[in-house]
Amino acid sequence: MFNRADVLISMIRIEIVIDEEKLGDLIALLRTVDVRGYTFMRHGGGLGSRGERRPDDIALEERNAIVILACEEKQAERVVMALRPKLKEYGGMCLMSDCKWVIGPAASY
Amino acid sequence: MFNRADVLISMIRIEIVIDEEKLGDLIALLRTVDVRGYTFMRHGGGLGSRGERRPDDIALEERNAIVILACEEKQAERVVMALRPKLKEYGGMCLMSDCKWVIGPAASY
Amino acid sequence: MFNRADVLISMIRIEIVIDEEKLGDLIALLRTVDVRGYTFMRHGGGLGSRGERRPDDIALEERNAIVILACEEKQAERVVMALRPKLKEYGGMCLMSDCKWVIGPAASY
Amino acid sequence: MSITSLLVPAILFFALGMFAQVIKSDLKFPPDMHKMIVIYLLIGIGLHGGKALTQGSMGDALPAVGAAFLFGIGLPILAYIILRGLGKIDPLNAAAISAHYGSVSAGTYMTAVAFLGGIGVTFEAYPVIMLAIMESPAIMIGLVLAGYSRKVMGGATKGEKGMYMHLLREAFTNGSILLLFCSMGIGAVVSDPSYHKIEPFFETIFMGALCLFLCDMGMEAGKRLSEFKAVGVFLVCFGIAMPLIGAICGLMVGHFWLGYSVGGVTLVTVLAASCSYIAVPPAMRLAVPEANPSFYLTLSLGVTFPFNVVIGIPLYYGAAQYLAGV
Amino acid sequence: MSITSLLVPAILFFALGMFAQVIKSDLKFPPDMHKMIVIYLLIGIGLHGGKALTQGSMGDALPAVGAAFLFGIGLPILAYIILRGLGKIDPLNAAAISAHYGSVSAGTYMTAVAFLGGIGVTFEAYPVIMLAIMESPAIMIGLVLAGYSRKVMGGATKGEKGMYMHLLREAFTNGSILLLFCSMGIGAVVSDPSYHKIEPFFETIFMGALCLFLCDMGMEAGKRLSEFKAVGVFLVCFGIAMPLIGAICGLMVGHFWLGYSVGGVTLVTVLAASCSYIAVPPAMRLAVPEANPSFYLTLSLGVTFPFNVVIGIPLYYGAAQYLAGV
Amino acid sequence: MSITSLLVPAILFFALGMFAQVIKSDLKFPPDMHKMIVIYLLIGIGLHGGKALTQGSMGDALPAVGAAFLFGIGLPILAYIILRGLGKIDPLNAAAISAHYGSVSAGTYMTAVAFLGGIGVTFEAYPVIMLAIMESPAIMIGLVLAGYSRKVMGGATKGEKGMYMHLLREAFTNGSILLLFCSMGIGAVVSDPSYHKIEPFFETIFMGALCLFLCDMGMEAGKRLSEFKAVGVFLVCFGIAMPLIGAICGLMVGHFWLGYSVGGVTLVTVLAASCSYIAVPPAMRLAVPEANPSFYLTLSLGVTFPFNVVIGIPLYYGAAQYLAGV
Ligand SMILES: Nc1ncnc2c1ncn2[C@@H]1O[C@H](COP(=O)(O)O)[C@@H](O)[C@H]1O
Ligand SMILES: Nc1ncnc2c1ncn2[C@@H]1O[C@H](COP(=O)(O)O)[C@@H](O)[C@H]1O
Ligand SMILES: Nc1ncnc2c1ncn2[C@@H]1O[C@H](COP(=O)(O)O)[C@@H](O)[C@H]1O
Ligand code: NA
Ligand code: NA
Ligand code: NA
Repeated sequence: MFNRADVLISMIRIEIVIDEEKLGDLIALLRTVDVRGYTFMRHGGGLGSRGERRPDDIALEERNAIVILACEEKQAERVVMALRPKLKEYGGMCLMSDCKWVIGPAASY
Repeated sequence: MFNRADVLISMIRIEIVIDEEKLGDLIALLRTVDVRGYTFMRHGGGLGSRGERRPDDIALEERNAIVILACEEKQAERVVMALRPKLKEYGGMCLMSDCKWVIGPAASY
Repeated sequence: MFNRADVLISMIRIEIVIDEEKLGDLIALLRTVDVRGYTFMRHGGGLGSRGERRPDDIALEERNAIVILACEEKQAERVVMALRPKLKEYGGMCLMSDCKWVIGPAASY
Repeated sequence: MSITSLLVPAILFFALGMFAQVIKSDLKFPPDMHKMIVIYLLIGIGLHGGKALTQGSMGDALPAVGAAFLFGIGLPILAYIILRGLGKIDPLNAAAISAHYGSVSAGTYMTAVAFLGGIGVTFEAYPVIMLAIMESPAIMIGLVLAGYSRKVMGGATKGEKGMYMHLLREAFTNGSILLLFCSMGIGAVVSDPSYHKIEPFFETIFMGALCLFLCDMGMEAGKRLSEFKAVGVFLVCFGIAMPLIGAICGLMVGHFWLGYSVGGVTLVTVLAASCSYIAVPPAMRLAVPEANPSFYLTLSLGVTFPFNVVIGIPLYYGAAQYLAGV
Repeated sequence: MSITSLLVPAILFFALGMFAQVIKSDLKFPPDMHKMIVIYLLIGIGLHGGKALTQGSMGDALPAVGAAFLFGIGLPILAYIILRGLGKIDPLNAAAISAHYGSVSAGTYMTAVAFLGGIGVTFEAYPVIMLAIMESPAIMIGLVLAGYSRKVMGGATKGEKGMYMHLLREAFTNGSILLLFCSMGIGAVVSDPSYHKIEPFFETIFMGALCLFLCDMGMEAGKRLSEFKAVGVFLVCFGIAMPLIGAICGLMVGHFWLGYSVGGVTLVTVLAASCSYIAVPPAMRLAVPEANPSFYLTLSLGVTFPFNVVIGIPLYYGAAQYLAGV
Repeated sequence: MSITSLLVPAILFFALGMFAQVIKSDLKFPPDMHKMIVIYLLIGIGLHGGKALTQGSMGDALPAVGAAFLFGIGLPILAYIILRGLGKIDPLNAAAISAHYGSVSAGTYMTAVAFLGGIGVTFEAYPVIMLAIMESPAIMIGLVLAGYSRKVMGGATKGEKGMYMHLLREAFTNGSILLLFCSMGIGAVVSDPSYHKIEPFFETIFMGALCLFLCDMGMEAGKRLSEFKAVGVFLVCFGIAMPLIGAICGLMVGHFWLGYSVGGVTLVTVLAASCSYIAVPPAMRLAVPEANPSFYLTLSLGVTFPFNVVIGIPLYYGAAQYLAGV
């Protein structure tokens, strides 16, 4: 990756998959650790330990929400530590990876 | 990235983009290589070798599905090898990257 | 990550979050730097410097679009440099990370 | 009863939907369209039922309420015994499937109303109360059966109490049940002139909207056909036998106990013979996560619903006529 | 006015929606359903209003237009003074909230029409023009108030000109306003036989569709109840007091200036008392990004709308009767 | 034919949609709303057509079927020759565009029905059969033309057989075609009392729902205006000339061969003049992936459809009157 400190900042990208119904709780939780930016998509489906989840099923609609979060490493650690106990309860998935934030839009991380 | 083996497991994140109509086939294929978790979003659009794909176009609705899959490296190799011939037929895109699985929710990878 | 040059190509993955209304402008911009593939999802929500954005709110519907783009490093630099001034105006977020393109589908990057 | 009486538009649209699926047509209704039509239909039955009820006396409704509870509790137990005894189905799947058969299918009920309307047969107002009531006891009895199964299997029953309370709430706050009940209430209290203002929307065009709903249900049923193999011969047979058993109970109760007319007996029979796909599946998913949803969904949407719509309703009507000696 | 006159189906469905939310039911309408119903209802009012207007003379409509501008400009200024003076609300939030109270709520207007229809009261055709007009001046005055606030606060006003032009465009090209205006135009020009062909869809079933809309609005209002604490006691009181103040202005203007019948005065009052949740929120979000949307949305959807629908409309009708000496 | 006969609500709503787009309003209908209305309208035409057909003799329908095939095969070949000969359009784009002109637009047909209804002109039942039939041959002929083009260009034709079979299936299992055909079947077999129960939904409110559809189509057409430059002057002219050429064929066939009344001739003309945007675009996307979809979509939705709706229909009606010597 081209590496220019005036253009890119090293960051952590967190990606969470969770029941759509729990999205409100999750966001409230993120707020408690002062997260200043996140993006979510509703209406996802998937497979996990609790079996298949199908959005748009006529009789048994189950949906996942996907939350993407970019933040600095320190903050990422706080977020992950706060999330872990909740994820045990909610199920789903949480992934972390390195990324670069492209400087340009207002900083919201 | 903060590195604690009790919190994070190294994994591979696979991201596939494919025609929404082929999603069923793709999932069936993933099942044959014993994938135990995936997440999908329907209703995507995009541009690729076959031109633009527009969801919600009145006359020519074409949609992509995005599938995200976290698994261990061994499994990732199996998945990718199984997918490749099919992707030739289906078109689309398949990306791989390193990531960390946050221990917490039930293991479904 | 298993590393076989006949299967994987090193690439950059760019992820952009932007107001849904600006998606058309963004795509036009991407076209000017000869991007040959991208994927987008509409109907996202989130939090950022401009506050919360809620899709499906009855009175104040605000939506984000998420654009994912895989390309070679050279091209990534061009894309990012072209995007930055626009992102200042649009707000949102742009992340970059390393990834591998799985050889198989027609090359569209 | 001639063959043309079977040519009810609603049923033909169901067949159209199934046909489209069988020939692998790309016909598809937007998922939100389904939800919207269901909301509309539930309100429509509720309002109409509520209005009709005010013309009778409340006391006359009591036996119907009793019958609803009887079906809601008795039929799942019967189903559970059959599934466990004859089919050797594992206890938790048996519990989850059984719960569906104590409940009802509003879609089947409406198709029966369309069928009776098409041949000009009138009916009592009370079956609609049964429709509104029957979903809830079935959910609870499903949970009881699951708890019993777990005890028999020697599994953990920790957290069961919380689940009971949770599902009890669910059984009353479930959106569809609430909509049906409250619409009945609204239909009962509004004045006639007020009612006439909303009648064109909720009654006059109701039967047409029902056709769209059944077309969609036909596609759904057609989709589920492919899962017959996974579900197994026994369960598919059960999905046809159980409504027949329920129907016999319904005929007896409707004719001898409730003493309804041919139309009313047909509706009571349809209620006893039908099985839920609205409130019970999500409740069982929560209460019995170990059960395989594709079992109860395939039975409910792929076997029993189509059977009742295409064969059951005219059959039950014929039987009701026979009982009444017409 | 007896209690049964309050049992208007539309209002009962509003209550049903709120109730569902309060008991935490999972009842939910698809978001697109809401949009579709709004589109349908706006066209419906527009067509009907346009048709009705052709029966009167265009000159008689002028005072209504004048009153609409008066409300659209006067009420926000009044609201701003109250919010700043009594409530010590910060200037930009005060500006954004005020703009909403200069505008109108088509939902409240339609509920009032349903209410009057339910008790058989007729009304003039002109209030519908006011409905169509009032959203636009309120947007502009909101922007003026925000600009004034910024100047008072000594903040940057750079780029304001562009914003004025942008919002002026917005005020006329906003989808809902456009739909209402153009439908009025279409209603006014089409021939009677042509109109009769579309009447069943846009008029006959209108009142039923309105029930679905109000049920959804009830759920929305119920959802906003939980934000009362964040909004504060003063603002919640303001959300009830301001429509009453608007109503007094409306009664005066409707009765003494416009000289309308009881029905017409009620509608004018409802317009003056209601506050926007369609075109103004997005405009204020753009024009006053510093203001907290949860303030104006909670007031508009969670306080003033339910107050007007449940209490306001019959109250204003009673007051209109009193004024008319009926 | 006075100017007011052009003030058909459906056409005015089309204009409203286009106007909204031209002034860059944010008016937008939910995409699912479009799909739902299309489903509803197709079933509505189908049912009505099926019912009407049972009043005539099946033998009388045969010439209409013949004419449908003639148009479906002849018009695309004509279009292809024009595009290749006059326009020097590359062969594969020419093939894809041509296929669209052999097919029909249900939206244009319905607008014509609304137009005739508005001025009280009756018509035969047979054109609706042509509507149902014409989409399929055009798809096949499009594929034939593409195959021919590829051979001329010396390209690979491998896998063509499979594609033929695939599209042949598609031509009969396409959701819209299926819905139209099966609804015609249902309309033909149901008894009159049954039909009357669904009539309020599928007929009485049909013309109003059509307005919503056309408003959406107007927005779509408005959106496509911006692509005129990319498409080029020749193709835009072709998009107006080709329906006129088709119309002449339609007038001849309708008047001299089929011998229909003025209303019937108008409808046949509209069918011949209109071009598909439902089943043909996805088929051509599959069959001729090399062709640029923005060419055929802009022509179909941005040029020919608006031309037919706004200018074509009254013109064709006038011509039909002239031919009939009225
Ligand atoms: N390995 C995985 N990769 C991607 N998504 C996953 C994975 N495991 C679980 N998920 C997602 O998380 C949701 C809930 O998982 P679970 O709670 O394990 O059933 C699933 O429906 C998937 O959408
Ligand atoms: N380089 C890329 N980056 C992101 N998405 C891509 C890329 N190439 C293809 N896609 C996605 O894959 C879909 C199908 O690609 P194709 O089969 O090449 O037309 C496109 O519509 C895009 O959504
Ligand atoms: N740190 C972040 N992580 C993820 N998404 C973000 C982040 N910051 C901003 N966004 C997304 O970008 C959108 C616009 O951001 P903004 O322009 O800062 O309000 C937000 O609504 C989010 O969806
Ligand atoms: Na039952
Ligand atoms: Na006001
Ligand atoms: Na044609």
